Amino acid sequence: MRFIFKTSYEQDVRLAKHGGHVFWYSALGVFLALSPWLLPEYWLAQLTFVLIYAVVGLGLMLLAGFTGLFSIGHAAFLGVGAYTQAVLNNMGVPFPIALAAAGLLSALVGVVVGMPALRVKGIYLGIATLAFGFVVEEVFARWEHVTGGNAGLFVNPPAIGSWQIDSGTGFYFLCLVIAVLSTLAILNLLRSPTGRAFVAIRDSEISAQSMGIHLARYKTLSFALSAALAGLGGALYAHKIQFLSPEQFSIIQSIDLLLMVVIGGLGSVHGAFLGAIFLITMPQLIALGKDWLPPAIGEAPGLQSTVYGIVLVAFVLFEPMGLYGRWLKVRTFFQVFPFYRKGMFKRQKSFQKSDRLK
Amino acid sequence: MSQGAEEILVLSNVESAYGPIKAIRGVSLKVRQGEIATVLGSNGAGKSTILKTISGIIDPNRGSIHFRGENITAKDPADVVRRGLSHVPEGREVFPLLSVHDNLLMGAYTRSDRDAVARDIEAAMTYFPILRERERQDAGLLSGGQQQMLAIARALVASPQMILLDEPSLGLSPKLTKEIFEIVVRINRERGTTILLVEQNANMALNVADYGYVLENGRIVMEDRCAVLREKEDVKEFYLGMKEEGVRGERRWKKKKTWR
Amino acid sequence: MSGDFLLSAQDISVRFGGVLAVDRVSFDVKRGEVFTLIGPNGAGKTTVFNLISRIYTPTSGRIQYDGMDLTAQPPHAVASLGIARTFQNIELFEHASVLQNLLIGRHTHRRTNLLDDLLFTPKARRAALDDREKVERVIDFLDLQHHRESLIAGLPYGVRKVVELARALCAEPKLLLLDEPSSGLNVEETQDMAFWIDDIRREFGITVLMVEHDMSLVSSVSDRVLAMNQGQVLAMGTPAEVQAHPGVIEAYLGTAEDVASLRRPA
Amino acid sequence: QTQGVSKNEIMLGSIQDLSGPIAGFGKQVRLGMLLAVDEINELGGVNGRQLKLQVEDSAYDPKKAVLAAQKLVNSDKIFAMIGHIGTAQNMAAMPVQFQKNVFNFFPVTAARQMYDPFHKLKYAFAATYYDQMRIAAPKLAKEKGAKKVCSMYQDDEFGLEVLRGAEDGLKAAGMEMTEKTSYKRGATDFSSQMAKLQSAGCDMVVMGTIIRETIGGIATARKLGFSPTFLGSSASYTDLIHKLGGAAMDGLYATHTSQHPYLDDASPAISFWAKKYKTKFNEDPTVFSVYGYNAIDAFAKAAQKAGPNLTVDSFIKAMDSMTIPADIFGSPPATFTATKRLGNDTSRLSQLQGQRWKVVSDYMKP
Amino acid sequence: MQLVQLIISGIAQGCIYGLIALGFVLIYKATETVSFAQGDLMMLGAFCGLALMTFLGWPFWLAVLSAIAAMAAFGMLAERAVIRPILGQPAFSIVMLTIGIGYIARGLITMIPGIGTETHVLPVPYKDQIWRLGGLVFNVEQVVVIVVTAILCGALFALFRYSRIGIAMQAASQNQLAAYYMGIPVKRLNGMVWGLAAAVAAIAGLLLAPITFVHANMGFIGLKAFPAAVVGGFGSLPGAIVGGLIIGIVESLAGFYLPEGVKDIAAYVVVLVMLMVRPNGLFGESLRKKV
Ligand SMILES: Nc1ncnc2c1ncn2[C@@H]1O[C@H](COP(=O)(O)OP(=O)(O)OP(=O)(O)O)[C@@H](O)[C@H]1O
Ligand SMILES: Nc1ncnc2c1ncn2[C@@H]1O[C@H](COP(=O)(O)OP(=O)(O)OP(=O)(O)O)[C@@H](O)[C@H]1O
Ligand SMILES: [Mg+2]
Ligand SMILES: [Mg+2]
Repeated sequence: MRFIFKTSYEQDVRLAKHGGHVFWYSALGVFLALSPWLLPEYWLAQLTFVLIYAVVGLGLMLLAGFTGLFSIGHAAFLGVGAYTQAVLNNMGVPFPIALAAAGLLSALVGVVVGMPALRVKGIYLGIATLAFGFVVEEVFARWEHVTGGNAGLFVNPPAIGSWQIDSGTGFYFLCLVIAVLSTLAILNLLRSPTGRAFVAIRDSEISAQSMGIHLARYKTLSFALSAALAGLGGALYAHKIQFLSPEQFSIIQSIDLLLMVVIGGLGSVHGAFLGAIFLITMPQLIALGKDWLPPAIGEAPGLQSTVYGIVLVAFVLFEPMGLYGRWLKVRTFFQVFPFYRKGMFKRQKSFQKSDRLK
Repeated sequence: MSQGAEEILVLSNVESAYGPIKAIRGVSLKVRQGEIATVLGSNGAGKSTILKTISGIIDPNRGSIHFRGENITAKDPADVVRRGLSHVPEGREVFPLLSVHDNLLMGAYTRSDRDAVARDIEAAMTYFPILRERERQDAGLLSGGQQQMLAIARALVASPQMILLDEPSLGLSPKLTKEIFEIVVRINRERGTTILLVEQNANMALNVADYGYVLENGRIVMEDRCAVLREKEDVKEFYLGMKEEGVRGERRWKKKKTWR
Repeated sequence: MSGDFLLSAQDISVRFGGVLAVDRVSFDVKRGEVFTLIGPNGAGKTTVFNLISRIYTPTSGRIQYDGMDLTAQPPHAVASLGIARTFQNIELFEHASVLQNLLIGRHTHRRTNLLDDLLFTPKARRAALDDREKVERVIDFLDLQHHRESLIAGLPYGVRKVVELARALCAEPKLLLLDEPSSGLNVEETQDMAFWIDDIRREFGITVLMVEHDMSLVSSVSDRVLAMNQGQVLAMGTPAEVQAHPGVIEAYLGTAEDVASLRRPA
Repeated sequence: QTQGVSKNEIMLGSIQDLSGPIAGFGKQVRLGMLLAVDEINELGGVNGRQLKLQVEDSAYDPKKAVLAAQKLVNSDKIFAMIGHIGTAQNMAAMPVQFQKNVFNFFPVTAARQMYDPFHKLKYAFAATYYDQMRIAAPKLAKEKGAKKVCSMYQDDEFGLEVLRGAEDGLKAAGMEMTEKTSYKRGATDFSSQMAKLQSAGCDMVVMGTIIRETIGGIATARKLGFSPTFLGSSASYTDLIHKLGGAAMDGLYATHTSQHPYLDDASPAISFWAKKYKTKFNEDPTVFSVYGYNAIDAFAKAAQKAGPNLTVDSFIKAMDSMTIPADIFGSPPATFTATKRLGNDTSRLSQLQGQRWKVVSDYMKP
Repeated sequence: MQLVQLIISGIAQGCIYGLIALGFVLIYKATETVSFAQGDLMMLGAFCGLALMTFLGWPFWLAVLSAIAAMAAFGMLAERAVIRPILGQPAFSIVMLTIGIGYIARGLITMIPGIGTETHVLPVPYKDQIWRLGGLVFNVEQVVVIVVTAILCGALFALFRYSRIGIAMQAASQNQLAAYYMGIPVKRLNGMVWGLAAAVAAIAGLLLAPITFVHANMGFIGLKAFPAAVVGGFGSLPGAIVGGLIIGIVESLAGFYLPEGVKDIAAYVVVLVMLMVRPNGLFGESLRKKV
């Protein structure tokens, strides 16, 4: 059990609350920095994907987890970022500029989508974003001379001047840097007035308003930031996948993104990363597990979606706080060892209340 | 009050917790058929928790609850209501998007006799005429006090054996507060409904109730007939606000920085 | 407008469908006073608060605040003009801790921009520490030290009331609107509340507009009282005057028979 | 040491849609490939090496296809990707493969990109939709004396290829596309599309459609009393059309190369093969099973020819110098060179007659 | 004439959207969650009917009724197994659950060897029949959809407006805690709601099957029904039908008169426009919390 003696307000503002934090996050940092030499190529590629999705997840976490606005069309922002990056990059624009443009353009689109969000809530917002997602997908398909339409678009490796980042390792570090910076930005946000305003809006709009929070402005801002992160993620995604086609940014992708933050644990920054790990490794785990099943089941078509569904349902049932919730329990177990009691995390009965009035 | 009356509600050694936080610790209390009992206690003492545990909203970790001789420990709330135990919760809890009438109808959900229900709804509206005026309005749009009236009326139409009242006077005007207690007493006398009352207005509560319990930090520290409790110095000081000037003046300066 | 008045409502009315919730009500609140609204349930008191905090727009009439037309302001601007409020039914941020709630209360005083926040520049750090200090002062004032880190969802009703008051105080308002500050509090706590309101007015110089049903609290802290009934003004004056007003007794206080009349034969 | 080739094994990979919208086809391709793999392995493999096939599921999602390709290429270390289904999925997976010198062999899609920007690792077998329509559309139009040729196509790359092929073919024959209308994949209502074509007075409609849309479109037209000549691509050359659409589908033309393997086919070879398949998997084979079977078969032939020292280069050398002979399913002979990577660009026409596909033309030359 | 014919087919298609939207609205009204599994339940219903009619050879009516009953039972069972344990958690968890259930339903159906990956025809007696009236063509399959949709909508409307159980369902969705206090058997009602929703889905599936065939992915049409529900005002049963009709007709006309591609996104454009103009839809009530 750890007791922290606080002696100044400064401590509450710091990101690392105690030595343990410093130690473990440094260890993680070292591992990540050495991964290219520790992990086989295949797993490094997966790790890169995880980082990319984590960036997108951070954005969605900000929107859904902290501001309480659920977007079922988030793949659209991912797509805007990806296509912007691809088009600019293929035109020879240096990578950092293209990346910034991808983030900015997505943010701009986010603002546009944020508009209806100012007036609608809950399910209406969900459907608005869903509809928006479909429209954007259609634009990708129709705007052929820019996006290549349904034929798709190849993406050249990222380059700054004549320096091409085409090795897996180089690109991995690129993603790592961006993921770390995004995480820091989100953490900073959460310990400052902007982030608190988001949380306020999530919990009670009327009350937030009476605290002087401009609902429209902050909701739009949340959309913009979230979209910007999705755009950055999209830009990296474009390079990683090297080929873009409109159906990659369909409702399925949007739902995957949503699942990612929910399974990761809504309302926690860790959740974005854990969710990304889940999203990327799950299909691989299913593919691996297939070999242990009798062929009649293991080789049956539809297995993947069945297992995926079962895992999802199991998560919601047994771990509504997501992977992060599970992690907290495990951590507590070790921290208070041997005093962990079974009822410690026992769920009290809880009761649903109308979301329509907020 | 008849001394040997049958005990309708018996809590023995009940302990409830919210996660790791224990809210009540080993509470035992009895309510006799036809009496009004009250639980006093300061903020956070666990009064509401006792009522919630009785009606099954939270499950106790330990102890048992018997209502009319049957064990209702950790039963489904709907089941408890069906046995004739109604609960007027703290904080109104109306159905915001249903009309006032439908709210009352839901109060009588456990009853199947349509005509009797209609009659009781009429009667409830006579207690609170404003409800008749707003019969078709969404309950969520009523003023705070009006919602409180609705919440009480809703429990009345259930025509229960026993009512748990959690701060019924919350947000009501002085006049209505008095009326509410009159109604409570009337119901108790006329219908013989047993009542367990939790109320911040201790003066009122001790006046209308027969028997009282004093709860502190989740434990019952005192219990007696209300007539006796009213005269105790502690009760006078802490719950009825009858203190000497000196004590009050001191309280003002008791705050000191507890730096963590 | 006279400079003494911080707030003045002129002939405000608001209608919801068939209900005339507020009907041509006028009143002025002087700087530094405690002004109380009383009235039976459904009289329109909370609606007056909602008009001031711009949740509703009056059907007719104007509200002047500090020399400007409040009705022309958007809802979110009200707070930055120095008006903070509490709610009758408690509207806290349920999934946040007390400390976070109070920090959100400081929103109108934010000095950093988005970039500062994202990068957590030294300026943002200073602002954060500064806010924290102000918040701690309120915590000390209202004795909330023990609940600093608790989640709102687990607090008893009475503590929540105090937290809501604290949140409003964190905004360092000029005008504080309190909707039934003592409901759900026991006698002792109500007395605390009375002292607090007194201090808020005296020490912080905040003007208080309050809705309250507990007459002991009303008479001990208010300078003036306005009684409403069915949306209209019934009486106005000192607490004693209003309490003696027959209309008020009739509609609101009830006859003065002793509660002991309810006492049951032993 | 070449990736995927060991002393007694050749590691092959494939990505199929096993849980997405065309899981039916994906499954059939897979079974066709398995049949071929087993046959070859039973006969001693390829130069003494057994074939090993690893199949992954893409659920028809390009992102999953990339993940699957990464697994196959970098983790399972395959020598070649065979019969990968879906255009976008192939496009997304190919860069991953080519980085590691892994072939994209006989993908199950008739898109031009499967061979078009040349890459030494690309080998495609199927006449493209574009070519199918470029040749068949004008030919059928002339034959039927159609004045107004129109098109209904799926709003994606597949549908557009059909449309483009038909348009270019018509133009070359001095004709023009009168009217065209599209729908989105998964659409179920084609009434406004058919109304549009009907009011334009079309007497032949080129269908850039797959299965349900082909049936839905034609059924809608029939109900509206609109009966032009319908021409589909090899995407609508499947037994499902008549199984699901019934008699209303009779008269539909479609282009194709391999024939549908009916169990009671007139050709004893096909019938024998079909029965063998059915015995093994307890399912009727379809033309997709044939695609899978042929892909493995062709690979084995080339690998055999490449000799015991199987490397990327030796395989290319073998492929580029051999002719894959015509097979029992009526596929034409295929040849490849160092620059030509499409085995054959001709197709033939079948028509639905009495709820069964009948070949009605030989391989067509423009 | 052309226009009338187009409107007729628009109405028919709109009724299909409306029918599925009814399922969404039903669930929403009674539990305040959005069921993403509705389309997949529909698919299951259709497969169920198919199994009874084709594989077991039951007569049409018997098969239809049994399929509906079976799906209702399935809905209750699913509620019991996966939704009830987390009853009371934020609505969003349940939305996620429905997505999971959708995946499982689709996956399991696909896993049935030889059947799951195929497309099937549901042999209804009125298959491919048409009525001609003047120059207009009425598709009997579609007429059946229109009639059943109207009846179902009326019945559900009456349930929620007049019956005690219907009101209790809404009560439980607005304030579950209070519903418990009133003695409303929230859990049982919840089970009934999901059973009812599954039955409605089954009806939709069976009606739709002759038009779209039966296959594992037929549920995706549900995505078009969301806009229908929103345009009508989520939470309003007549709104679902009207919303469906609007979208059906707009699509039909857009497909004929407007450039290519518009038809496919017409539904979404309509919904976006609607959200700009009337954020709560045509019949949705504008709600604000009173403080
Ligand atoms: N949902 C909850 N989660 C965690 N703790 C809770 C929760 N509800 C109540 N508690 C804790 O349980 C204790 C008892 O609360 P309870 O609401 O029963 O008090 P009360 O006596 O009714 O107070 P009040 O007079 O304010 O209504 C309190 O200390 C409170 O902090
Ligand atoms: N948004 C609204 N829509 C319809 N009616 C409303 C609305 N807001 C308030 N009312 C009505 O206006 C009247 C005044 O309500 P208000 O909340 O101001 O009362 P109040 O004086 O605060 O009463 P209480 O002491 O019970 O809180 C009530 O009858 C209420 O039903
Ligand atoms: Mg309480
Ligand atoms: Mg009020």
